[in-house]
Amino acid sequence: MGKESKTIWDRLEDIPREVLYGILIISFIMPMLFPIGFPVPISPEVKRWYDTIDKLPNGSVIMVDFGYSGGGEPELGPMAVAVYHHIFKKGGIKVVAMSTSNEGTLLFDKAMAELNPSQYGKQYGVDYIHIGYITGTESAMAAVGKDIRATTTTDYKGTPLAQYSIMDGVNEAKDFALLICYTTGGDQSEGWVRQWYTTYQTPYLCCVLAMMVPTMLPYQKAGQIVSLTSGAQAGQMELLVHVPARGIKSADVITITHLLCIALVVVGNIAYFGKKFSGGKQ
Amino acid sequence: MFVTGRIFALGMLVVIWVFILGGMELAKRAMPTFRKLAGLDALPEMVGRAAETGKPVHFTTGLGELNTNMASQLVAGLSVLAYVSELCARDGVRIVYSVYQSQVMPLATELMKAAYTSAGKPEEFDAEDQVRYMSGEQFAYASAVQGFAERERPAANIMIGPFYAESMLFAETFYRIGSIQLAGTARGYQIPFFAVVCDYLLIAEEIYAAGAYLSKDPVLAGSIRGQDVGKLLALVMMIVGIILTALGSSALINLLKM
Amino acid sequence: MSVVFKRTLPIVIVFATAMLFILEFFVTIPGIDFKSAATTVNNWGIILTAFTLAFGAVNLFIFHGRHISRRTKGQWPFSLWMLIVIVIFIVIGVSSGVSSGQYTWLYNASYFALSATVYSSLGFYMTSGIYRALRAKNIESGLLLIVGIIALARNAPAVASAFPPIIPWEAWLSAVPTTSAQRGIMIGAALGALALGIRTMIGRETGFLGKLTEAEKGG
Amino acid sequence: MADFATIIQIWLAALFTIWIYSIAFRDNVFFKFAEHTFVGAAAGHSLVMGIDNILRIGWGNFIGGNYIYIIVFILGVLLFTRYHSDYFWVSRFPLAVLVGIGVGLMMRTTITSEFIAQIQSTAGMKLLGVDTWTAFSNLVFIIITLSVVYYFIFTFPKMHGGGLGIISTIAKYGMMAAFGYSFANTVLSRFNMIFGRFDFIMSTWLPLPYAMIALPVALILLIYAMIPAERRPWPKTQK
Repeated sequence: MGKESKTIWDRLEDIPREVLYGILIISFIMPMLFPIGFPVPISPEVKRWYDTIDKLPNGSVIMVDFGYSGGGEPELGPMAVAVYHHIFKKGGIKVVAMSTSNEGTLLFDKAMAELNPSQYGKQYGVDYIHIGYITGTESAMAAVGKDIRATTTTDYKGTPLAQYSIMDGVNEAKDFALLICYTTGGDQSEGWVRQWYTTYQTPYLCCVLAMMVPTMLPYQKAGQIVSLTSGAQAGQMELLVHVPARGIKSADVITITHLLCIALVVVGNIAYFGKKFSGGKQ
Repeated sequence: MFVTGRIFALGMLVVIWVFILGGMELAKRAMPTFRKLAGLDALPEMVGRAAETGKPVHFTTGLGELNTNMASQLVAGLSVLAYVSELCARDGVRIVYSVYQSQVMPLATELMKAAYTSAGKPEEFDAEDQVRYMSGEQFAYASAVQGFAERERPAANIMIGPFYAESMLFAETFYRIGSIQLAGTARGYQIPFFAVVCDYLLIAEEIYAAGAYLSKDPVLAGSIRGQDVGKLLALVMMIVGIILTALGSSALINLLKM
Repeated sequence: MSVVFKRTLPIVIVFATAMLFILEFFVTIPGIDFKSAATTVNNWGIILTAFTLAFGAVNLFIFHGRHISRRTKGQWPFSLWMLIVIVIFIVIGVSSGVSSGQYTWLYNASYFALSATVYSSLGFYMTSGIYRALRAKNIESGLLLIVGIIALARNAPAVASAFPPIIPWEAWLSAVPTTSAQRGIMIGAALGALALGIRTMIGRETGFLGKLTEAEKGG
Repeated sequence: MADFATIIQIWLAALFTIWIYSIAFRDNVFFKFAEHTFVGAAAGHSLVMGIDNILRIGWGNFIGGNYIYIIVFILGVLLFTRYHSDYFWVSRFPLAVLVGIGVGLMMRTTITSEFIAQIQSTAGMKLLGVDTWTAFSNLVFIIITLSVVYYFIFTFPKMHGGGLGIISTIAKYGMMAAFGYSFANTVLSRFNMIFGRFDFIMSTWLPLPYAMIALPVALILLIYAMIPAERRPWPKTQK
């Protein structure tokens, strides 16, 4: 087949990737320059997550795993922040955090800077704490579940846990009313089901990258996860908590770029079938 | 003595243990027969196409190391490599294996050499050219493979093993240059990309079956036989449970909760 | 030393350690304190894993050290820079501590920005994959395409607001075909994982032993 | 106004972002530099976090009176014998402990969470006594789950012969639908990540002084770096 025999369908199918990437970049930038403010509907999983936290009795202690890596921060960070807003607004809940990802403590600092807990009068060591990154993923979950102090005696900054009032009477998985995990890794999201839900029946809220949701769905269906959300739903959580931030900001961009994808699929298939029916074999 | 709520699980664990060990013991006496795997059946055709066009076949086993829990996928990939090498040797097609793990190089060289020998053409095997160490870092490896694809435009691309984020990159690049592709991985997050882009697919556990079938290793084949019996048991339990639930009984569910 | 010591003993250790955790979970035997034994071994595991986190850096030093000493064309300056980056991280991380301002600065300036960008760059390849490969060639790929398009449309917040029926459609696709197929795969994979565990415990899966000598292979 | 250190940090992060994205178009020296920084940073960070754990948790336990931890430190050091050509086998002992923990923790719970709990949940699905739509959905669910499990039975070839092949076909349709759903979700994830980087560039970096000038300069340099050396107008290469 020489170049001259190229049909319009061939040309359409062979659009250079640089052109496709260029269109993609433009569809990212345009809505950022000219925000539209598309509405965002709330899905049932996010509502269920919100309600689970809302119904926690006063004085509950919850465990939060900052199990994501920097690569997933744009998606999971906004969700983590929005949920902390909710917890602190509601009040009366103590939040113990740990990390099964080695970037977790740094991302925790980032989230706290964005959140500013002092606006709710919350104090580190009294209302919330981070007991550090613990290696071993599932071993770490199992060890902390059995006995926190046998695993680590300090928080992430190296200060002894004994100096923090929040840790009084908090020793093992049974002391936690709820487990929340934000993660970019299947080892983490599935590990918590195995090491905490299966072993201690701790109610579990799980927030993963959207791409991981499908593989986690069977756990939710079997009741092992109370609510499974993706970080991409952070905008919905921000709306429920009334603290619009990064999550909601992405709604316009996500809409436009997804419409672009749908258009690409349609055009691609028109080219494919056009070629097929115009006797593409030549 | 036994922890309540975990009794059935312990029993099940013992039963599966027996299935797996039993499967291995039986496989030592007679290899189990395998069902057809559509992906494997496509291989002779893919190699044939490469022979017609005179272009090479590219093979990769993805990332993962031999001493981690990804080893079994890597081993499955290597078994397929040995088989494809034999097909290529027979049809006079050049096959190039892109290596990520330096520890795999001697093993792969040995396998491919044996394949060429059994096809009766040991002299046609050129290890330097056909077993290429690309890089031990994910994205450097990915860009090296991409570079190879664009330079040599292989007629066929076969990817079997533990794949990570580079899966989409490979699938897209080889699709663009017109290679016919077979892909298989047991890493759930990557299967969808392969399903979208590649012509033939080995889904999840199918790669282990392919590896065991081609390598004729009784430990692996017997283990798969044991797992199959486990799957049959799961099917029976689900069907009985559904019928009992429909009849208004939760006998099986209560048993499972024991 | 003998094959028994080098090859069999590690497998015995694997078996005994795994068995300790299995027994601790399933049975209680009066007089035997499985829990505290398991807790101790578990915490040992955490420290040992912490040691393994250095493997990546050591491997890079060995591999790229070779490039540097051989002055591999087009590669060795990059190799040298890579090792310098590792050293910078170690020096700042160990001297100031990982929760210090200096380390946070370093992390945010390099690793955080880089890893976030590297993984997002795949979005570009996906776009071109979508355009070129997502075709309704047969029933299978047609199904994939239809479900994919509905999910794509639902994931765009404004589409879901403008056309609300898509919300229950997508919810059904997620709750029924996706969950059920994933569950089928999960049950199979669970058996695969258990079989792998059993093979490891009885010494039929020896990848973790690293390279085997000829005598050891005979076993 | 941000302090000087923060400004440098933002500039570095922004340049790294642009350099990494350039690979989507063509390989070039800036990408190579950023990539090597990435690999080095990942290895360095992981090592540093390992040291943090050894000091904070291991050493903390040791000086807290848990003297048995000295054994762990010795075992930990022995892990590095894997790099020695004669004594590599010594590292097998500590590694065996790690493998044993992993296998034990996995096996004892996988049997429940990924096998029995999934069977239990499927077995409890109601086909009678619910509304028609739920019954239909449950039926579809059950058919797909059962047929996918069936699909992965390999060593009984007769189970897939003749008319029984329909079961595998159904399984494949179910899985393809699931993969379509997963694919769409992956697009969402990756685009969210791209949004994160673009947002950083546009709302954090570009408002800084000189950034608007630096952006086109960086892009021109990148395009230049993508041109193969022999075709560059300047500098002229010898070969």
